[in-house]
Amino acid sequence: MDTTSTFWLPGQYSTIASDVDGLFYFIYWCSVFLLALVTAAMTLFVIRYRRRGKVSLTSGFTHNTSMEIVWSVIPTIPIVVVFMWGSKTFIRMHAMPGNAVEVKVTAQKWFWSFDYPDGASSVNELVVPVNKSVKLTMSSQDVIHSFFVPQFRVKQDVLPNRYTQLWFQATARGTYNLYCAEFCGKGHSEMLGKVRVVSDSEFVKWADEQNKPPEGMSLEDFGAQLYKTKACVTCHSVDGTAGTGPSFKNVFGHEVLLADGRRVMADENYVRESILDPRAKVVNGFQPVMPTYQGVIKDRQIDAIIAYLKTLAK
Amino acid sequence: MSGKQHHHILPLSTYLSVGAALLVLTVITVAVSQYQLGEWNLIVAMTIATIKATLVLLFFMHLKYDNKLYAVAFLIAVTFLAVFIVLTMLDTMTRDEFGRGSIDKPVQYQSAPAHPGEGEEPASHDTAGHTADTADSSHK
Amino acid sequence: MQTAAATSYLHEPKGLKSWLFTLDHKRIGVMYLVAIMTMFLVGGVLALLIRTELLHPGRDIMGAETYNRMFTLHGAIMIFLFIIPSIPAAIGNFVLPLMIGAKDVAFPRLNLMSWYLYVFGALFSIYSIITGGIDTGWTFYTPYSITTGTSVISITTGVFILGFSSIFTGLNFIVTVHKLRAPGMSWFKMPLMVWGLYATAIVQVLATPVLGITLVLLILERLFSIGIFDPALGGDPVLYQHFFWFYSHPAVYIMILPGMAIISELVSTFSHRHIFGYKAIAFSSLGIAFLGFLVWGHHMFTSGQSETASVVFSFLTFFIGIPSGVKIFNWLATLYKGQISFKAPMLYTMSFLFLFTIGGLTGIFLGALSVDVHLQDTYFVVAHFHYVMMGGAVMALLGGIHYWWPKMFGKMYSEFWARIAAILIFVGFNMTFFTQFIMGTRGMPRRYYSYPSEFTGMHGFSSVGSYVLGLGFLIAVIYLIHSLFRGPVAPANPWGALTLEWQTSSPPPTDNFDYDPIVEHGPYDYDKIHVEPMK
Amino acid sequence: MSPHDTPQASPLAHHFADMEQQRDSAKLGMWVFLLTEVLLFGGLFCVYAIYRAWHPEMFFNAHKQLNVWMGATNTIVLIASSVTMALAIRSMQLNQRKPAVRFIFATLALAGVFLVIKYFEYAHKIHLGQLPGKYYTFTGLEGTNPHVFFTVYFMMTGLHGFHVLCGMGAMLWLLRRIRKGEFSAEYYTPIEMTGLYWHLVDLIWIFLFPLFYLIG
Ligand code: HEA
Ligand code: HEA
Ligand code: HEC
Ligand code: CUA
Ligand SMILES: [Cu+2]
Repeated sequence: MDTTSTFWLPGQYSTIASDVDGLFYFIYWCSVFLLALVTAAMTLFVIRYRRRGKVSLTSGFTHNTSMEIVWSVIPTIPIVVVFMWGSKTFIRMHAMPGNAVEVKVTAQKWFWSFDYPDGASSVNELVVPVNKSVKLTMSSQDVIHSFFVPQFRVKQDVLPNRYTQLWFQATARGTYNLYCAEFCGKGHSEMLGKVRVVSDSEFVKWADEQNKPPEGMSLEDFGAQLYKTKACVTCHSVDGTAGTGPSFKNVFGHEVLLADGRRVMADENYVRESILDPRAKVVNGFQPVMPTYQGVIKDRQIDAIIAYLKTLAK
Repeated sequence: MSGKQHHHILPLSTYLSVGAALLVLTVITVAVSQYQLGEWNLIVAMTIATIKATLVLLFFMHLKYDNKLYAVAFLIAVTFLAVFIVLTMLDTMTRDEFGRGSIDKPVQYQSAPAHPGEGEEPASHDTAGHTADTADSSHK
Repeated sequence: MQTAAATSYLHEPKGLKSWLFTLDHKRIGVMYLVAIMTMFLVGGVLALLIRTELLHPGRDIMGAETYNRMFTLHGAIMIFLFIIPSIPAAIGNFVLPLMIGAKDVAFPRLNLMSWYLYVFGALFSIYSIITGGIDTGWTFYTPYSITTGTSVISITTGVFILGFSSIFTGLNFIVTVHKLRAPGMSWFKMPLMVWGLYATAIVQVLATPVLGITLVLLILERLFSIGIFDPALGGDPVLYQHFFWFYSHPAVYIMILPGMAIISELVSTFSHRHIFGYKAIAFSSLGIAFLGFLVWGHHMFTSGQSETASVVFSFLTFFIGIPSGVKIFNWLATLYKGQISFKAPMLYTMSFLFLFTIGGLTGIFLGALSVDVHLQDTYFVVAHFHYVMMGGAVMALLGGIHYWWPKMFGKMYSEFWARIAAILIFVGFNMTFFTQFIMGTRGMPRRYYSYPSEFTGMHGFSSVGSYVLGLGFLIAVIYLIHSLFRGPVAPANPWGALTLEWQTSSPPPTDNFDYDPIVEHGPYDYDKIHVEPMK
Repeated sequence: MSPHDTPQASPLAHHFADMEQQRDSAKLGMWVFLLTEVLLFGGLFCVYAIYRAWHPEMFFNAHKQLNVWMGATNTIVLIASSVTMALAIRSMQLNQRKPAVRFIFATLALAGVFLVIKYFEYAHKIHLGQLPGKYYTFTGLEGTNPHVFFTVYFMMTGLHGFHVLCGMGAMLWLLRRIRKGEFSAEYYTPIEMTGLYWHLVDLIWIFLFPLFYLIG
């Protein structure tokens, strides 16, 4: 099925892949040639000049300057080619294209999250349009990770203290493996994701869907889905146990005691404010650590979350 | 293995005048540093320090009279130290200059956290909401 | 020649105490040999456990956390406790003074201290295993290493101590080579083994202190959060990588240069032929030692290092291929018109030539920027470094052990079993690691406890290969130990070699030579002098 | 010069041919050791260079917290101690044991003065909370990550101070051996080695002083 894959390398699905592979096979064939040369010479000599019986004085041919020069200089020629070729592609890999789909990548133990400019976001699944440059701006929440898609021949470490960038342009629709290639602890080998390359229209549709309930889904179900995909689940349970944040069970329509001693009614506006400006009203007994979702969660999605919270309140 | 050169005993005056030269250079370097000369502060201070170091090496440590091997060895060490610093700075000083977008700045941390132990939160980046789904166990 | 007489260094003086307080370089060498081989066994058993876990995706015999500890310890033990001290401290210690006709190394006390520091460092490392192991990978990258809950401090302290042990060996060798050569042993009459050890010693002395300060900074960072490498305090984790690789890249030449040094001896002795291009080989050792300091950034092409630096480091990296190639070609030319014998040491030499060429050439793949982006941190890298370390340095070590075994212990081992073991090791090695090249180029990342099922077949094959490898080593251990007790007595010069150590008895007397050695001919004058090897 | 000239049991070890070879070996060994010291400190110089280049204003502001006069005094103290050390060796070369002892004492005393001054500097810094990394609590400094300056400062001067202590230990050991009459104009290698070490300690300070106190 994978027509571009070879014995050594997986299929080529990005615009730079063929360039990388070209150099790979150039070095490969040079190496095969050199290895064959070395092995052949060795085998030939050890067989031809194997010891037969007693030893005797051997050849006094002990050095030859021109031979030394020849075998030092000749290999430098392919080496220079390899250096120039490799650097050229490398620079291409690092020169960011101007008109690219920009995605913010966040790595943490042990999953990837992707944020799109229009507010869509996803976890462990990067969805990108085919034949368009995609530029990733990446950072880590904890230790170093590394973004690696073999089929695209791209890899870049993701650092906790600054942004690193990477771009690629996928050349065919399909789903490709995404690995974490820098050791990051227990879940390192499970820090896998997918890159799903789709057509332009599918991409637009997908991004849209992230913001409104998919066809046929009720508002409540959409809220429940957002609860997971927007990571509310990290801090809020739905079964009444308090986590980093209060549980969502029996919040809506109930009175809430705030840290400053006020009591407020948890109505639509309160929930909305809690999401967009969490520090405005801090619940008693909790630290004000909830991030703001301003610009990340759209109005329509807040409606869905509210609808979902309603189902959790008795 | 070369002769009796180690019997070479320097006259008292040599040590005293080298010592005096070192003191004078110290005074000069302190004096110069009282003026703001921009770049030149660094250059002058390092030049004087290097001269002082050379005096110590040549006379106190006898490099001028001893086997040249020691001088060569010392120079090699300094060379490799220079290689280390220069090639490392080749990275640290040219990061993010090359074909990169502008957003790519180091995250600015507050000056050191005042409360030991508590300031460890990882840098918070531009927006929130990247913390999707902490998969305690939900990831395969 | 005299047989293993009571005057040999092995027998006189007697008693455990006489060994533990010995200042004799030969005894210290033997003590080192025992120590490093024990560590090799430990590291090798860990390797077999790793391979067993990787038989199938998912859990086979251990969980992810245990697996991470396994490969970290495997790497750390193999590098810091085995391969770095191996050839210089064990074999070098034994043969270097003999080869230059000296009675001992320049500072025998320092030499013994180096061994005790080694043991002390090893104890720290073992302590870290007992107190929960360590799961950072042998590279101890920050910030992982400052946040993980495992015993990072005790192992890094151990490695810090081992660093001093290594520095002392290097210092000792430099002075010994400069000052203690026998009359007539001019620089260009020294065996190439000595040149190789000398080049290695320079690297040890110049690079290891930087490892020391790096580890101190890392330990302080972990203990007190000093903010140099810790991103949470404005430190830079990539800076740590510079510090680490400034040592650890030159360190790979600490591993391979002595290996190449042994090969130079073996090629000449077993071809019974003057080494070809003596000066070229000698200077290429110095060349590799020097260039080795300029290329460390090739481990950081995808780390976020600046593009400018990456391009410069890539450029410099390729030049190491030239002096390495010079050695390979000169060894091949030595075989030409020789009289080649296929004794076990020669089998290891041929393994080395083949395997190191593969390992080195795959280093060129990794040095090429765009290709390394794809290959970095995949099994291709794992295969590369096992080809150079195991296929290069360890093969040379094994060759060296078999070559000097009669000199060290005065006994011959079974040539038949030695050849079987050498062949098994060669076959098993290629099965284990050649497969890993293919997995790597196809995208299998390293340090993975589990893996996508498409790799199951190749991982399984690799694991089976490692069992063959293990079997080869088992046989080697058995016949070598057997030879100590039952082996025939070795003559002074079983191989018909011309270097000085073969002129004294096997094993040598405590003062190395019963007479003041005088250098009358070059170490490789097989075109002028006739010495008949044993049998 | 033969080993028999020395009054005590011969200091010539069995594996050396003569005193000259032994002395040369010791000296070369010492120089090689000094190389490792250069690279050990070198790592910290590298840290200094990089962080200074990253945050020049911060380094400039922070360096003003150091007391130039204390630093300068210490520089002078160390230079003086280098002179006395060199003179101690010279006395021994001339076989003048008494002056040698006196010069070593002087060197020790100067090293002590150095450490006392360092102690007052440290105490002041600790008092103000100008400490490395997360222990940094001082608030009067502008610029990014001023705690890094103090990390580097304490690491480098601390390692240097540790070397001063080791040097003092070596001198005490020398004094003991001189007392026992082990040295003479023919054999004084340990004094010479300690001298080389001590000059290196001085040499490193010669760079530390301007880097921290004068230009930051
Ligand atoms: C004994 C140890 C040893 C040796 C000798 C080498 C030798 C070389 N290594 Fe290797 N290397 C390691 C041990 C070693 N390496 C280890 C342990 C790692 C991984 C560390 C980790 O991440 O855990 C590593 C990783 C590593 C990387 C980083 C990979 C990555 O993480 O992305 C690179 C990249 O450039 C590299 C390159 C080289 C090169 C160019 C050589 C050269 O010295 C090879 C020179 C030899 C030849 C080229 C062959 C013979 C020459 C000829 C036949 C002549 C003709 C050929 C030419 C002129 C090209 N090595
Ligand atoms: C010298 C270095 C060295 C050596 C010799 C080996 C030897 C072996 N290594 Fe090692 N390996 C490393 C250095 C080394 N390794 C390093 C540095 C890493 C990286 C760690 C990291 O990522 O942090 C690594 C990682 C590593 C991995 C990758 C783990 C991962 O990324 O997930 C694997 C997997 O297959 C592996 C396998 C093996 C095997 C099967 C052997 C076999 O060759 C072992 C065979 C040996 C034996 C079976 C022991 C037998 C010995 C005796 C019986 C004693 C002999 C005594 C006498 C002859 C007297 N190693
Ligand atoms: C980092 C943890 C964290 C995440 C992620 C998080 N929250 Fe919170 N949340 C908190 C904390 C802590 C509080 C209580 C303190 C406060 O009110 O700010 C809180 C309070 C709230 C409240 C008020 C609850 C009450 O009992 O009054 C609502 C509503 C809320 N969060 C909604 C959300 C939604 C919707 C999301 C996801 C889109 C989310 N939170 C994600 C930590 C988090
Ligand atoms: Cu994340 Cu590995
Ligand atoms: Cu390297």
